[in-house]
Amino acid sequence: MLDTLLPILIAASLALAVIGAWRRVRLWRQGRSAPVDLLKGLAAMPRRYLVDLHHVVARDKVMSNTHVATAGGFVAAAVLMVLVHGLGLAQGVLGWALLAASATMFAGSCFVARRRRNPPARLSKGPWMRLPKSLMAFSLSIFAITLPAVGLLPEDFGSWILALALCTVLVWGLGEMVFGMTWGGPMKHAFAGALHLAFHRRAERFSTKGGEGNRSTGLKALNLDDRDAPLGVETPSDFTWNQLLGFDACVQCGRCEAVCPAFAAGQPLNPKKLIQDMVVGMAGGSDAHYAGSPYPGKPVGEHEGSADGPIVAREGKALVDADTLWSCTTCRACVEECPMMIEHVDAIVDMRRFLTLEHGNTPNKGAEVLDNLIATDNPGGFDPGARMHWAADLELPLMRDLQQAEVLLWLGDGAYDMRNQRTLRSLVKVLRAADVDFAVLGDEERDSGDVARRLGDEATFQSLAKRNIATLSKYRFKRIVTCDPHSFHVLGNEYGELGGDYEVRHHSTFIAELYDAGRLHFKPWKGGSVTYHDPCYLGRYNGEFEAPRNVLRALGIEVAEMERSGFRSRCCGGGGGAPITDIPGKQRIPDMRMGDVRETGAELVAVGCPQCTAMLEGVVDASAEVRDIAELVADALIAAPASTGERSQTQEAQAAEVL
Amino acid sequence: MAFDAIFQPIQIGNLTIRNRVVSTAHAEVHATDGGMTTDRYVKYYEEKAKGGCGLCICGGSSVVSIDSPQGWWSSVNLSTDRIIPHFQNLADAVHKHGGKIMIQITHMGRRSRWDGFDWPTLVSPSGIREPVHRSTCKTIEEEEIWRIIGDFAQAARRAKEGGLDGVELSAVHQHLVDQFWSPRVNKRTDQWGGSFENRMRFGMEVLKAVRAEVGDDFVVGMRICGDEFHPDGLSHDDMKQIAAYYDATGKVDFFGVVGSGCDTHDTLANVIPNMAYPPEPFLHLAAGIKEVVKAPVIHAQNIKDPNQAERILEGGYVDLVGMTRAHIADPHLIAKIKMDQVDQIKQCVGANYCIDRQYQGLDVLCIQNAATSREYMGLPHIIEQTEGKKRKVVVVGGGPGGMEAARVAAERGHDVTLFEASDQLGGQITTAAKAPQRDQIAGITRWFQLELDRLKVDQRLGSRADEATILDLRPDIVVLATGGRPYLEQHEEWGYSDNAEESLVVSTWDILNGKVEPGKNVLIYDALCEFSGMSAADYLADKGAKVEIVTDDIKPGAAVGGTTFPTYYRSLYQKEVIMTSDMMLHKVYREGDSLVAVLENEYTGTQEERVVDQVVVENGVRPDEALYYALKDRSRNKGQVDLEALYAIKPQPCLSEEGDEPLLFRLGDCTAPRNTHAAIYDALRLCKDF
Amino acid sequence: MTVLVSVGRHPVTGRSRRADQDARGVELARTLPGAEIGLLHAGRLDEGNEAALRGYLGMGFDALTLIEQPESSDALPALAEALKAAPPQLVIAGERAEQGEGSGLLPYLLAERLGWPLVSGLAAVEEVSGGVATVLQALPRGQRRRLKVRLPAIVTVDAAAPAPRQSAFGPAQRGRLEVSEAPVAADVEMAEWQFKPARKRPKRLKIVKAASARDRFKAAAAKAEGGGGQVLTDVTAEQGAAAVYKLLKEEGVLR
Amino acid sequence: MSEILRRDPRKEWIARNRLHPQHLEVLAELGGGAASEWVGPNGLVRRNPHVVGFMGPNGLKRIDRSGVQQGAGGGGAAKAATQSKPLVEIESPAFLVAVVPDMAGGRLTGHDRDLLGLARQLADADPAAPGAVLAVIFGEHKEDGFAEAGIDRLLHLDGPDVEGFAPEARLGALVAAEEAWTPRHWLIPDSKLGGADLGRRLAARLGERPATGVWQIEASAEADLGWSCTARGAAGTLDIQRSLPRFALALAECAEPVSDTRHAASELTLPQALPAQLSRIEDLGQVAVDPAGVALSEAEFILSAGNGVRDWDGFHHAAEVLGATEGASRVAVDDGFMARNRQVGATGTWVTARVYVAVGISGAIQHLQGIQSCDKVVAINMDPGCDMIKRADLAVIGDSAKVLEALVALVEQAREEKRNAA
Repeated sequence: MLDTLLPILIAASLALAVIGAWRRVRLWRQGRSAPVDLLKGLAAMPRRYLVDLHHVVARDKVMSNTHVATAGGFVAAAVLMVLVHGLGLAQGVLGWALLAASATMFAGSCFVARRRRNPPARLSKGPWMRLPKSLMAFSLSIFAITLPAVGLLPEDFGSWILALALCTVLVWGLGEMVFGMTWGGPMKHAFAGALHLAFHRRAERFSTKGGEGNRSTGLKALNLDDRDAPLGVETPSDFTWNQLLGFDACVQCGRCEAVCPAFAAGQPLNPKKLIQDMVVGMAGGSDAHYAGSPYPGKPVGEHEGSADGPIVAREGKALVDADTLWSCTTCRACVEECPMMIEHVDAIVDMRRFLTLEHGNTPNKGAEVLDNLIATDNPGGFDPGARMHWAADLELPLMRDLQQAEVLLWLGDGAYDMRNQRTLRSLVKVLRAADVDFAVLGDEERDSGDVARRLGDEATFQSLAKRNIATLSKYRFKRIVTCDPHSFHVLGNEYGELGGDYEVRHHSTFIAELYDAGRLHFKPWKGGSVTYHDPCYLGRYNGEFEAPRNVLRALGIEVAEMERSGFRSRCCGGGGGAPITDIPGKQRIPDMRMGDVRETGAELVAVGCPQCTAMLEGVVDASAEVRDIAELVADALIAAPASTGERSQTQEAQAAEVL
Repeated sequence: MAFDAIFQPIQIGNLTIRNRVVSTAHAEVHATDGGMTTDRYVKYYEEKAKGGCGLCICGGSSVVSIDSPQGWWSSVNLSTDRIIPHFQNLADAVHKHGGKIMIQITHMGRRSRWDGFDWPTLVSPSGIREPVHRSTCKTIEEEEIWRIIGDFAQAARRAKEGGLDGVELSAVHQHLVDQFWSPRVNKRTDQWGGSFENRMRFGMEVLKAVRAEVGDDFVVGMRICGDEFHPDGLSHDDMKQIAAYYDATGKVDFFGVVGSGCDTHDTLANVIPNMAYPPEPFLHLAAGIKEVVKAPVIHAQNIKDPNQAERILEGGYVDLVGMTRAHIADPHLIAKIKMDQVDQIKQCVGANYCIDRQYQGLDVLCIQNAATSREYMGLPHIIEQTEGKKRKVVVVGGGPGGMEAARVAAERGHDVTLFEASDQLGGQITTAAKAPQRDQIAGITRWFQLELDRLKVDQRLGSRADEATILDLRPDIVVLATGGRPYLEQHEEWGYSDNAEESLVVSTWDILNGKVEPGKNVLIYDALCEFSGMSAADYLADKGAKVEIVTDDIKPGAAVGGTTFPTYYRSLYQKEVIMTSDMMLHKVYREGDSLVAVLENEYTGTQEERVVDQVVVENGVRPDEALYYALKDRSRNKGQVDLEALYAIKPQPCLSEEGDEPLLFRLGDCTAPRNTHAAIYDALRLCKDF
Repeated sequence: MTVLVSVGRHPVTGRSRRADQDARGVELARTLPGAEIGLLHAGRLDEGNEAALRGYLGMGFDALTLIEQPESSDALPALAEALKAAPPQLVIAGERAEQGEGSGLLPYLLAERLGWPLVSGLAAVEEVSGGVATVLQALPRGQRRRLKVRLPAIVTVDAAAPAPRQSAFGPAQRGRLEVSEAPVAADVEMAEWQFKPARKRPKRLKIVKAASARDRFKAAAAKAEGGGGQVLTDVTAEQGAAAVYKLLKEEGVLR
Repeated sequence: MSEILRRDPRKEWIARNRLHPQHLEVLAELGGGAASEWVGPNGLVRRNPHVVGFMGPNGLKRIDRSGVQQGAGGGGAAKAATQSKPLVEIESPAFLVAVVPDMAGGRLTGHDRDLLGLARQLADADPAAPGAVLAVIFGEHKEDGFAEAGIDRLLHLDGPDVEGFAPEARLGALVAAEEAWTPRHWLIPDSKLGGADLGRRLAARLGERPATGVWQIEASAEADLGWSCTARGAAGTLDIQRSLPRFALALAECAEPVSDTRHAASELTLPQALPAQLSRIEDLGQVAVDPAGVALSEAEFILSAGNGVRDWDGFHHAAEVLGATEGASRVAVDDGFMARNRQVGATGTWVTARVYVAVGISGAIQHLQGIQSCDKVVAINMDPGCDMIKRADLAVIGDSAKVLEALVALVEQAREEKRNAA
């Protein structure tokens, strides 16, 4: 009986799966077109899955092995099942292989089950709770069904009742694993995920045989010249189809949730829920069935949307509230952590773009900052002619005068901020000590456009960027050095699309290079214990984790690392315009970060970003002093030993003070 | 961006000044060796530049000619090329920190003394005597005029060759240039006097000669008066005319404006307004000058606070503010603004200890900052944390010495407990601040209070420490700064008794602290002639008492400095306080409800009496030594201070010796009664190495 | 209702922008429920002006009526004609222009021509119903006065009115500038005036007019004293409070 | 009192003769009751230096050691010779300069006085044909210094029609004044207190183009009225030089206020009663605002706390009930009771309140400097001798907490009564 039933079942479920897949694809196809090389993507998919995805998954060894066993077992079992039971090719190794595959899968599903016994808060519940049972049902029933096929049990073992029972279990398993894969359900992730990897919007993130992928963190430009082109994302269908596909790939593992600083601070954002809401919107309906942690302070079930309905309502509720989108610090912790390599930040900025460019609804100080950027080219509304006031006594060489220099020192808007001026002065002191041929743009410099872009004001970003690019194109220089990772990121990763390609160095990288080249000499560190805070836009955005640590090491500092450091560093709360939009939460992100610092017992936290400095210094009753790497280096400078040649007198005569 | 106006750079001539804050010219009294700038001089200005000051104009009344003697105030001598290398040191030290430095150059004419150094014949347009220095002079001759004009040009050249950024021609304080300007002193009828143009001629020729010598790319400014406040002197309108006249030449790069003339004791006090004056009292004069000139205008005089400075600059009244005493009190003023530490700025209180020393030919020191002017000795403005072990330090006494000791020890990173018997910090400063016009001196305490709170010093107020409480804390170091108490028992005839009911005399402390009700008809006997007696007199008169203040010294308030006694005199005369000198208090006795004070003339022995209802005696302070002797034998160092180490600003040797018993030091009035600065200096030099 | 809008000038950089008060006027109009709002501008159309005017469109408008006028012409006749042709209930304008003479006369002249009442310096329009508008007028020192004005009326907007909403790029780009023509009246008088950048005028310090040197000196160095005030000693707290209360009442600072 | 000194040589002789039995008696008589010098019981000379000297014929204190001259009232203060300013009367003016002061709070404002100064410049330019300054004021007022402010003629229009915000009624009155006297100049403060509005209405009604934002005038032969003016335009960024028209709206500090002369300030009345007008604008009165939202430097009513405040909750409560903006002395800020941005004084915020209530503030000189331009200062303090009391228009000596509590009770009671009445 099984012989007849099984092929039918398998064929039916496969057929249903195909129909489901078509429906799913239709859902995705609601999105806007996107240029993707489908065949190349499909060809690259296995590698992306096995190498890149697993690279992320493997950060959790147990889960990684579990997934390898379960997923590997399943894929093998499914294929073999079709061969063995669907086409009746049970002879020889195939049957045994199927037994082994289903056994492996079963072993994996036991681990899945164990994980589901007391699941951490980040995991979604609901249908996901039945997944281990479904996995077991599938693997066990396949195993059992295959036993007769390889002859371990008699062909007609048991009664028809047993066979029927087995089939029921198998139907359940097949239903979940095959039908559910395309019709919705936990296993959807496998189907959508595979295609998502194949058609990912940032193919450059993945490694190829030729080498490592890059971090590809720059936002993609909007076409503003086309008056009909939509500005950002209003409805789920305004996303590109592969973005929608990406949302659909989410496994709801909640790793993003676990690392999201806004979520931890009790601000109304949960990246996982956001992705799920996009899925709800794509298919239409309410979020009532969502079974994970809600947005802090926002009960589940009150929001609903459809593919062509607004994501954020002008008034009242729609799919997502605006404050959810404005809570994001764009720190990319979620993206970095996502095993499915979903691009949360792109999506959030896409939606912010619509709110800013179409609704004119950037919250709190957002509108003021953007107006300032438009009118004065800096977010504070300061006189553009006052940009160099801080350096009146430094006699900085101007590009306008020199036309060329080895290094263009990009100052950033920190030039207007007394705290950051100390960092800048330190950096100048260091550059002079190392005899670096540098110059600044002076009053010709404008805000890089970072904040405007993160706040969704692509128009202001592009206006600033284009004018900066025009200015930069007047001069010749080898590289840009800046102490602002945000400028670094924008200049290095986002100006390219607009025609400005530059080699940009964060000052820590540059200082490390100078030190390695023997151009800087330090006296030994005498202070207390030091920790280092990785700025998101330096670390996760640009992969620079080592240079700052190398500089600190050169100073004789042994960094007492925080638990969350490096690529897992916790954001200071200062990115993405978050301090400007200032969405309230239960606590402040910088306070939490200072808590991390306190745990290390460090008396000093070294930073490399004006935003981080400002945020961390803003913590009341902080246990540690906040100092930029440039300041530490400037303090430690000593003249070169006599053998390396004399320092020129003029250097000494320049303002030595950091104030 | 806060303090935008302060931090807006400004162009003076070809020079860019990084901010709008200036340390204006004052006599530092630091140049020695015939007027050469010294290491001390250089370090004094280097500290200001390091602290962020935009422009320093050094060398108040630095002379260009040998008949204007520099020795009285150890000012800088620009009459010889020998000064040039010294200037190079000075310029480098300031430029290194991004600051700019100019020097004031002048010929003081009659405004000096003739009885010393080269015994010069002082010169003046019309040979009229100068009252403040009691100096006489000759009527200057044409040849001398041209010689001095040439000297100005040479002096400017020396400043330029020495790498300084500019010179300021002094045409203020009744120096030779404004002696020619002022009809009060210039009675000439030749081409150098009489008409406006004639009176202007000397200054104009100086300006032309200087400009011709140094060229256009060197800053030449002028410091002028805003209103001489003399009926026969230059009024504000006159000064506007003069400023516009010189400005029109285009040869002046900036004007510094000082409100008030200063050739009488009374007007002199205006020039450096003490704590009795309102903030920026003469700003309207500087603003008036600014209205009529194109060159930037600098104005100092009672601008001490960053908010005040910002308000003035923002208002557009002047282009740069002089915060000169403010920088003496805290050379890191600008740095602290930039570091967002405005509350940590040690703010000048206008005690004028600095300038009143200068007028006696003594080096400029700050009443509340012992590190100022002592940078060259290694006394720090910023106390570094110790790298040695953290100690338990107990300080007893919350007066200036105790507060400084506690502050410095806490900055070193030690665990500090401060005991103060009364319920507030300040010690005698608190008493001093009770007098009319003297409340600002409490600013000294105010800063210490903020700092001690910031440094989390354990302050035990209202708590009189005894031997046991101190030793219970198991201190490593005990610093006693317990001060003293009024010394009224010196002469039995005064009838002092510890029993307040019986005592015939009360102390100025009793009066100022409100312990004793003011009488209706009061005699104050002041043996010291310092602040306390004058303050008590002012206080009592303010409360409506009839007051006579008597001293055996040459005049009441004789020991109060030249810029401070006039404000007392204004107030006391206005309140009809009688000031009697040359009489000592012989005896006090009771007669009915009244008291009779018997006074004896110092020079004849003649006695006379006063019938009053209250006799207040100021006879100085007697150290409070009880606690010291109780602890002395329990201490490792037997309370002894190694004077050689102390005077050399070196650590006390006993600090590096091991032992169980605490170290014991005492400082301030509980050792021997001196003044606020002495107590703070004692504390700083002793505690900076804890 | 109609909002009159003009081209503003940023106080720091001098770049063209929405005029602050006009933009607040638009915001005020937008906050009124159910209001049908038209934007009206009379002036020259060039690139800089267009960008600034589009700033108003970005506040959520499809179109703006622009009566094209050469520079330095008197916009009054053109605006008056336009308003007469299709009279709105309420005309909202800023108090003063940020460029040109900036005399703030235009609304008054319009009101006079149209014979409408005018209320100046509004912080808010609280209600429009039954042909009457209830408005809050901004007074110096942050004070407010409530007024009722019969419609049609012209109101001007103070800087204390709510800040204008953000101008959104999308609608600003898409919105239409509906250019219309009107007779041009040259401003002859203004042609004779001389314009210079404003000279900085510091606020007056103390006026010391005393003729004698001593008095000038005293006036400068004296501390601020009123002198001759009433001092109540030995009074109960209630009596003291009553005296203070009386003064506060007299001065009208209690509300 | 006669200025001629009367002498009694006999008494002077007794006064000189210490041994005369009537010596002390005569001294007492001559010296106004106190002798400056006599012999004590122990034979030592006793001196009372406070009574040395007497008032001489020139009103100056005089000391005659010879004893020849003695006078009444030894050591007394010089005669308070407040010479009143000269009165200028313009009987038949060649023309009128009309000024419409704001009269905020019922008194001439500083701005009003500047305008009156400007008006005098226009009126007094030609001594041969002097003009008169006419001030038109509306509603009840508390001003008693019209004469000193330089006003020759005063038109005071009173009544319910012109009280509060009544631009239409006031405009009617001004038009009537124009018709009655046709002043050569109209000067109106270009101020938010009312002048800016009223002046524009008047000019628009009369169809004359005014100069606005005027801050300077100069005589000019070319101009119709003989004057040119400088006015601010383009949001204060331009200076416009133009001839002075008949109507001018002038800024504060357009001229120095009148200080040397007194004027008649004689009352005028309109020849005809004003016709009743149907107002299209109704004033519903001022509205309570949140004082915390008003900038300290702008605030009209400040309750400021110092060292002497102990009950901080009570203080904050009082500020809330009174509707006052909170200020503080430096000490109160240093001690952490108030925020730094609340600090009043030359080193904090310079305030301009109409009423400044200083609670427990002794009045450091920098604080007094910062409240210089406050109209009315009230001090509540324990120490009757402190400088703030000397500055205050009204001072209450006592426990500030109790006074504030009683004040709060009074205000609440009054509000309750008003509510019940309504």
